[in-house]
Amino acid sequence: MTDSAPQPTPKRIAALSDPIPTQPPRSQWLDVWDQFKQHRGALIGGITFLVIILAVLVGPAVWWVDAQYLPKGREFINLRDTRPIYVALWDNAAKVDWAHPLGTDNLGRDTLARMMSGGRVSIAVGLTAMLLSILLGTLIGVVAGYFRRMDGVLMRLTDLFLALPLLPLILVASLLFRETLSAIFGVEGGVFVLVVSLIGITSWMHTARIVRGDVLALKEREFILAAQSIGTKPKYLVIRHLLPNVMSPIMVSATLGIAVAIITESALSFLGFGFPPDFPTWGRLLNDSVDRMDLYPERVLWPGLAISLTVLSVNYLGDGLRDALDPRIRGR
Amino acid sequence: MLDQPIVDIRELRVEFQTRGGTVAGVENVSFTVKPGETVCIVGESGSGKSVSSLSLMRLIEFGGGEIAKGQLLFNREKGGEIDLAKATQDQMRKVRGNEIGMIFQEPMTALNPVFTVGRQLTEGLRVHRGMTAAAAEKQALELLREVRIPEPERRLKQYPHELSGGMRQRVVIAMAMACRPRLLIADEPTTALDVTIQAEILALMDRLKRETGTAVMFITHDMAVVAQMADRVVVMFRGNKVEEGPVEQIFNNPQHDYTKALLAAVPKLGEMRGKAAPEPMRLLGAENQRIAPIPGTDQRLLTVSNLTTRFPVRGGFFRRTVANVHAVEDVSFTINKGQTLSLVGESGCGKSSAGRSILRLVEPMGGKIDLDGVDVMALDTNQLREARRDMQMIFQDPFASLNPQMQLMDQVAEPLRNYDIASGSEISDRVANLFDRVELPRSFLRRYPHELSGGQRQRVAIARALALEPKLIVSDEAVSALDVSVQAQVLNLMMELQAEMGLSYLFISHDMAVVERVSHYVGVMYLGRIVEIGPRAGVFENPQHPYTKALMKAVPIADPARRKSEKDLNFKPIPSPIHPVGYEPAPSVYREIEPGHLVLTTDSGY
Amino acid sequence: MLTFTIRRLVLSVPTLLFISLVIFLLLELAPGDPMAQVPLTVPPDVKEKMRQALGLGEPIHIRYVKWLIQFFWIEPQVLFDHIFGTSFADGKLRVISWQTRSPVMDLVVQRLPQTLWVVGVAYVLAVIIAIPVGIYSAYKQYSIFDQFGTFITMIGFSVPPFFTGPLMVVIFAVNLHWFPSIYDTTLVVDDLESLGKQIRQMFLPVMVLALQITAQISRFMRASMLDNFNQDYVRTARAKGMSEYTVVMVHVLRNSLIPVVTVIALGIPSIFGGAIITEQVFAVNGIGQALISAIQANDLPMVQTLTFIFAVLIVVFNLIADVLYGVLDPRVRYD
Amino acid sequence: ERGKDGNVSIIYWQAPSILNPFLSGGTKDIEASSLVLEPLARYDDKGEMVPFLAEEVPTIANGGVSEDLTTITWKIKPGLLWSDGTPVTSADVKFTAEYCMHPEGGCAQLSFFDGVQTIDTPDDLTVKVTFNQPKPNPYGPFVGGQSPIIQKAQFENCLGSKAPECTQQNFNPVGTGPFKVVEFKPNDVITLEANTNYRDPDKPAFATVTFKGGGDATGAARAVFETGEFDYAWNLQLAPDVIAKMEAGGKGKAITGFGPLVERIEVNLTDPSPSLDADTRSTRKAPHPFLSDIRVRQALSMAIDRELLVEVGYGQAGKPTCDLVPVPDNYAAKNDFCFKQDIEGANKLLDEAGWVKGADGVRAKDGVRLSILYQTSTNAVRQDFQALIKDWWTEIGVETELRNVSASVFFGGDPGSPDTFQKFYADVEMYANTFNGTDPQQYLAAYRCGQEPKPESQWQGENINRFCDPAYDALIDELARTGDIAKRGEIAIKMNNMLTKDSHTIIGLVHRGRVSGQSNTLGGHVLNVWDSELWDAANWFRKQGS
Ligand SMILES: Nc1ncnc2c1ncn2[C@@H]1O[C@H](COP(=O)(O)OP(=O)(O)OP(=O)(O)O)[C@@H](O)[C@H]1O
Ligand SMILES: Nc1ncnc2c1ncn2[C@@H]1O[C@H](COP(=O)(O)OP(=O)(O)OP(=O)(O)O)[C@@H](O)[C@H]1O
Ligand SMILES: [Mg+2]
Ligand SMILES: [Mg+2]
Repeated sequence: MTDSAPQPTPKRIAALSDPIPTQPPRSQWLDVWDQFKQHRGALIGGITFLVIILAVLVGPAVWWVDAQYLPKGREFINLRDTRPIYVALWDNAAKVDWAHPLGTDNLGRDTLARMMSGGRVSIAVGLTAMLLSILLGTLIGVVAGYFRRMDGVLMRLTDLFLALPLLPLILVASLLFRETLSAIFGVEGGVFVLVVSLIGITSWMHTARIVRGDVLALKEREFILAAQSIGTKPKYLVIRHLLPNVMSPIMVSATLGIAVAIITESALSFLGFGFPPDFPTWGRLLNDSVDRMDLYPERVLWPGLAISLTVLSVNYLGDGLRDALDPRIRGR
Repeated sequence: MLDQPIVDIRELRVEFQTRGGTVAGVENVSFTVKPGETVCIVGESGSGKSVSSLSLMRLIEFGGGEIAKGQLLFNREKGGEIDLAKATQDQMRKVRGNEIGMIFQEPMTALNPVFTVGRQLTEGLRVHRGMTAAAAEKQALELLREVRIPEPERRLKQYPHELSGGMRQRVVIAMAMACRPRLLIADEPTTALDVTIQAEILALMDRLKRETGTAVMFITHDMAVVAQMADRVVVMFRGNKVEEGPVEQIFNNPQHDYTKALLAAVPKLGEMRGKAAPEPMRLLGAENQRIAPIPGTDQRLLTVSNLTTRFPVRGGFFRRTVANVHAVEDVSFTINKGQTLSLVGESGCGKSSAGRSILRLVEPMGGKIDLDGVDVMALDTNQLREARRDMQMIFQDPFASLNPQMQLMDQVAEPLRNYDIASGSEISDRVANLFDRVELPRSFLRRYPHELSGGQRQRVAIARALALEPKLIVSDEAVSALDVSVQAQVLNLMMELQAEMGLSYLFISHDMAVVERVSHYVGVMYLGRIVEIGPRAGVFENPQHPYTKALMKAVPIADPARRKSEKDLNFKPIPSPIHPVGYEPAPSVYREIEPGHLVLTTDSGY
Repeated sequence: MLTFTIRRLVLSVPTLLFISLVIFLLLELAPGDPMAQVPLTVPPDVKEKMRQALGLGEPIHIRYVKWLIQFFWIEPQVLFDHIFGTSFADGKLRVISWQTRSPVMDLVVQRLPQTLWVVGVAYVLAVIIAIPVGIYSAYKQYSIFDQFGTFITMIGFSVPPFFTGPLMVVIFAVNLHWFPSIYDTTLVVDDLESLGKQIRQMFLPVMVLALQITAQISRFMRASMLDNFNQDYVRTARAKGMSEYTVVMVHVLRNSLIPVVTVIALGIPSIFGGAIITEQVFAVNGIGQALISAIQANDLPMVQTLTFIFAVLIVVFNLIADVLYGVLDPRVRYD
Repeated sequence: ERGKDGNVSIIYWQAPSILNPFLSGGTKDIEASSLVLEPLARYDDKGEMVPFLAEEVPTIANGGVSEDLTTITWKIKPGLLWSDGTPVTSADVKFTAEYCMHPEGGCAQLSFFDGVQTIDTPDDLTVKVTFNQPKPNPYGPFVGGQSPIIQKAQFENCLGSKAPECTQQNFNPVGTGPFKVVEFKPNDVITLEANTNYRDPDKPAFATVTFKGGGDATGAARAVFETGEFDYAWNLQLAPDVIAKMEAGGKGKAITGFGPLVERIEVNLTDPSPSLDADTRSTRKAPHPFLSDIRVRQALSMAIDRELLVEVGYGQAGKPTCDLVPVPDNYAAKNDFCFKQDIEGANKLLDEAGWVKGADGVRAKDGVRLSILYQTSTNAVRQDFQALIKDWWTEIGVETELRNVSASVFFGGDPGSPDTFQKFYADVEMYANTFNGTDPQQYLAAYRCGQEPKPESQWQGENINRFCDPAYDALIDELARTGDIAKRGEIAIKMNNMLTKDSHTIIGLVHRGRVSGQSNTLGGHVLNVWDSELWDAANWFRKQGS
């Protein structure tokens, strides 16, 4: 209602006419986007994240070196432990090779290629685990908030999951499900499903709590009552009225969830649980290189930076989304 | 000296930087306030009333505003005139609270929830008067007495949430008056309050003003309050002052179109005297208005008997029900087809609960509800859903009762979809027709609620309720949150629909003037019971129950000639509706004064 | 309030029992065996005897009940004995760790100081830094300070400790020799010099942890302050002529701290739980490290007890956070 | 002079959790306790036996061992004192045996007391051990770091099921070694001080020892080589380039020694296919579909470049090997048939055997594809090996799937877990194994037919490959009967070859040495791979001028 130009209507005098919005109808998502654009950090974060995703998705098509390729014979000795080319800037004696811009690891595998295929896994894990955790969290939060009777039980369940230790859980789950899963999804697919589900089911609690709180508050809003009085069935009440209105905390949880999942997967790899050894992920690349950190700092730095940058950009994205989705802030 | 104004606002312009560019909250406003005078500033929502007052306090900066132009000359007690628009924040701190006091609209949120009343009261005294804690406390006590708060000693140690709305507003007033400011700014101090409390607060302010000689700048959109309080009136419209003058002149001889329209839109208590049936208001500028009484029929549509709704209060270790909130207690009434029954009463007396109980949105404990032959209480979930096609509800807050995330079209179409009444293009046709019906442009179909003004939203809500072509609409304070002018339009709309479609309304409101305008029958509620019910004329012209009488007395009338005086008011504090489990209240017994006009004889607590 | 607290406490007993059962079953199901660390040169039949000696021969429900009794009945007696010099627990079998054959609780008591020192100091430090930073960023929203603070806190969120940890070790311990790379638990702080040593050896892990925690709390603080700056009572306070300092540091702060304090309380269990990765990286012999090594050694009684204590802390501090909320916010009264 | 050199600090990245070697099989615990507890005799760095508490090592020659090999008689040095000042007597020795042999005690070193029938103590300084059958190698009990002597007075009430309750004793055993425990923080740090009652008045040179545990090998190496915070670091399983780089730090150097530890690939001779039911899978009921073909096994071995493996994984601390028993000389076959990688030969061999490459490059015969699941424990070097070997095997048309399992699961014998090395639900697996002391008899005897892990034995058993050859079993029995050292060597070499060269059941990869880190200022230490590394702690001293 920013415009104040009185609208001349034939029927009513100017003073009493309602101001009619002059702008074309716009969905509130456009508003959100407008506000989002204001947040420079979020914009940069969003773009960075997109670039990273593109790099790991499209990168291998451009940089078609096989991440698993091992040089043969004598070449092996020549090619292993190549430094990134930029090292040549300050160290003439350094072993560098334009064919391996980021160098190779101690077995001669191309670091750039490994970074890209590792990133694909890490980000895929982040995204899917986040989806799972959001799904679970929303479901449990909505049920707990909407159906009073379930509230106590579900909140205690949340306590339980908060208390469960992740590592033994991973061990148990891989004991129980690994063979079945790898029969269904293949070896790597099986581990992927396993890791993703575990991260997912151990990280939904936060979302659930927030969603529950919001649903409790929403339940008191009049439009829910109105929806009931126009005969909306509970199913649609939840889908049409509750869910869209808890989207903003969910979206924020989602961005944080990606970050948490990427870090958790990396931490698991770091502690030696997770994917098979020849299946690079950023966490594993980092973990495997910590030993040689002072010899080949780039092997720690690049995956470390990749993880941090991804998480950082996603966090900024979440920050901006929170501002953009909060009608109080957006209104300003 | 006396003629010299305390404040002289000259060509004030206040701007806000928003995403959509610079917005002027106030475009060009000038007026003065003289010592000992009450200047009322009126205008519709968003006209810049608050912005003007906040600029005067230089608080506007904290809200993102900026005084772009103009002078705010303030006559200081010592040291002559100062232009507040150019004063430093340091200087302002000495003025604020000390020389200018301010009262805000929302008593619920204006106090800091985590500090005691005493602490918040003494703060200003200690800063501005340099008092010791003990002295300030004594002074605070004195202030509380002045604003007539019962048991002031105890209040000092209480937290804001432990006080009722009226008491809180008194605390806010006491705080504003603490340092004996020369100017008191009151920004809609009574809008959020009940009539009875409003009357008391208005009387209190009037007395304080008289006793201390403080000048008052009183902001409101309620013309009745203006008539009650003002010496002079400033009318604002979309950021500009459009008219200014002594109160009688404004009411009797308004010059500007807007002022005229505004006054025409204000329902005045007593206006309907002698008219048999309600009729739409004559609004300025609306041509070819059909002003015809709406008689309705004598056919019964809804019969409610002995309706009782209680909310359990759980407590103790096992969270058993330890008490009940007796929200609705043995209430009976009937509504005829095409007629309106209004329920009036103070906040918390159970009006909404009664309305919701009829739709079984809250589950009543007992009683019978018969809607056109359907025993609503006996229905199961599915049947109830079917039955709700015949009764719909409109809610108070147009901002809260629409889903902010759905297009208007979908919101209005939702009931149609829910009951499979229409499908495909038929839906959009019907929705478009409904929009026509509530006089909304069809271009709004694809818009979202936040793009609309309050009145427009309320029309959407009405359209949604109409979609199912119900027989009964429960309107729970449907117009209370709207500006007077908008309120009048919505009221007229509702009445026109009633005339055309033969709708029945259960009209819930706390505004006596509005109720008088729209009702065929009126029920007065107090503490869960109807204490008096009957034809409008009977209840308004011949009130019998002491509570009804007190209520009538408290209502300010939009006519400066009919001001109320403080001694007319005598309200008792409302007793708690919470009773321990096992408490069985006596049944409601009524005395019939004239045909259909019943007065409660059971002790209602008043 | 009291009823509320007692009620929640009583309700938490079945919850905790259930949690303990779930943990027990989980660990029971987990693959792995306490014999994994015994060299391959020890023949299988000897290993089998060793397993029997650990009590692994007994059926699972008996072991669970035994653990319950030991944890809930005997260990409290030991504590009681320890405090009052009585001897109720004499000769009763306590929860014994398989790795060390000593009571788990003794190990916990031995480990706790390091964890409390490192994680606790990091936490306290983080809180002390985070709150002013949060206040100031909120007060000067979108200022350079706020932007910079946001950036730093985002870094704190985003850079995992398993990256910063080794990085710091290499930079500060290996290359610069400023700090030791290994935490010395035998150091007794009794004079200035040893205090200096203690500070030096705590510095890196505390830094890594504090960065993370500061990030979280200051974000919270900022958001909470921003929420409150928009409240009406702030305007009231200003209208009274209060100085900006009073407005921010008294009126707004007090309100903003309510949710933050509960968040801080909710984070306390993690102090006792230790920071697994940080302790691992910096070789701080704390609880977190005990947990991970117990997991690796399949020391079930130890893992069970540690995770359960952690669960208790989570449940208790959940409750404490709720109660705190009620205490700090006069509007909230539980009954 | 005792105590003149102040403090020495030792770091074991695996932290000791108990100081009673009988209750823990863990090397870390045994080594830590060897600072305090001593056996009657030890192996020295050359694998030869030297007396410690005993006056001399009993042999047939000096009459200490009976001609029929059924008794051995030890003489304790006179005048020995426990660190609490009481004298060491034969009763303590006898008690030690009782302690370990108690049926409920769960003694980890029980195998050292195999066959012990009675122990007599004719006098305070004489112990006579009688075996229930002739023992060609009677130096099991009371010899080496694993079976030291504990004090009777201290452990008297800790027999059997009471053993774990004696926390104080287990954490602070009274011993005869150069140091005694001041404080023991399990899994963390031990502080020790010189034993004032130690038999040599001039030793040890260090007054105190700080024995730190925990962290990882990298951190431990760094602390010795680069920061100089520690004097000695044990078992630095790190890649050679890492160690070399750290050594450049200049504070210390790596020392290596070669025991009988061999990193090998074990071939599963039975079928681990998940489609089989639990009773059949990986048991002798189902022979392996293609690994039972010796030519496939041989080809797998031929494709491996062991020298490269050594270079990538161990450097100075490893040598290529084809054998199961690489040392001591007397027992070592010293095969070299596998040293040269021969991909071509391997391909040819497989071609001859009828395994033909399919379109995907994987060989198959009669619908059986050469597709291998290759598992090992989680460990950086092993994962590098896996990657390399997978690559080589791909070149000979063998498809490989890699799996690494957390060591705590892999080496734990949990019959419920599918991932233990005993269960062997994989086609090949890689790990290292060794034997105690200098005699491989027991080690070789493990491959007896029927001793494989199987459901009936709760998957316990040492014949991991499910090897079964009556000729081999006969050799086992013969070895057990033979006393003559040269003869024993011959038999052992024959057995070694049956498992490696002749059948390629065990594919030796690397003979691994032990790498430890020693500060440049630490003197007097000789790395000993046959016993505890800290065996000579009494001789350690701080080098002057540093
Ligand atoms: N913080 C702000 N940012 C942007 N615009 C503002 C802000 N505050 C007020 N405005 C604009 O200033 C105009 C005047 O607002 P103001 O609050 O003075 O209205 P009002 O007359 O007090 O209305 P009400 O009766 O609803 O209180 C409005 O059009 C509003 O859009
Ligand atoms: N869901 C509920 N649970 C418990 N108590 C309730 C509930 N709804 C209403 N009440 C109580 O019932 C009484 C009547 O409430 P109701 O909302 O019907 O009053 P009202 O007349 O509509 O007031 P207002 O004018 O403020 O809307 C009040 O004391 C209120 O606190
Ligand atoms: Mg206003
Ligand atoms: Mg109401």
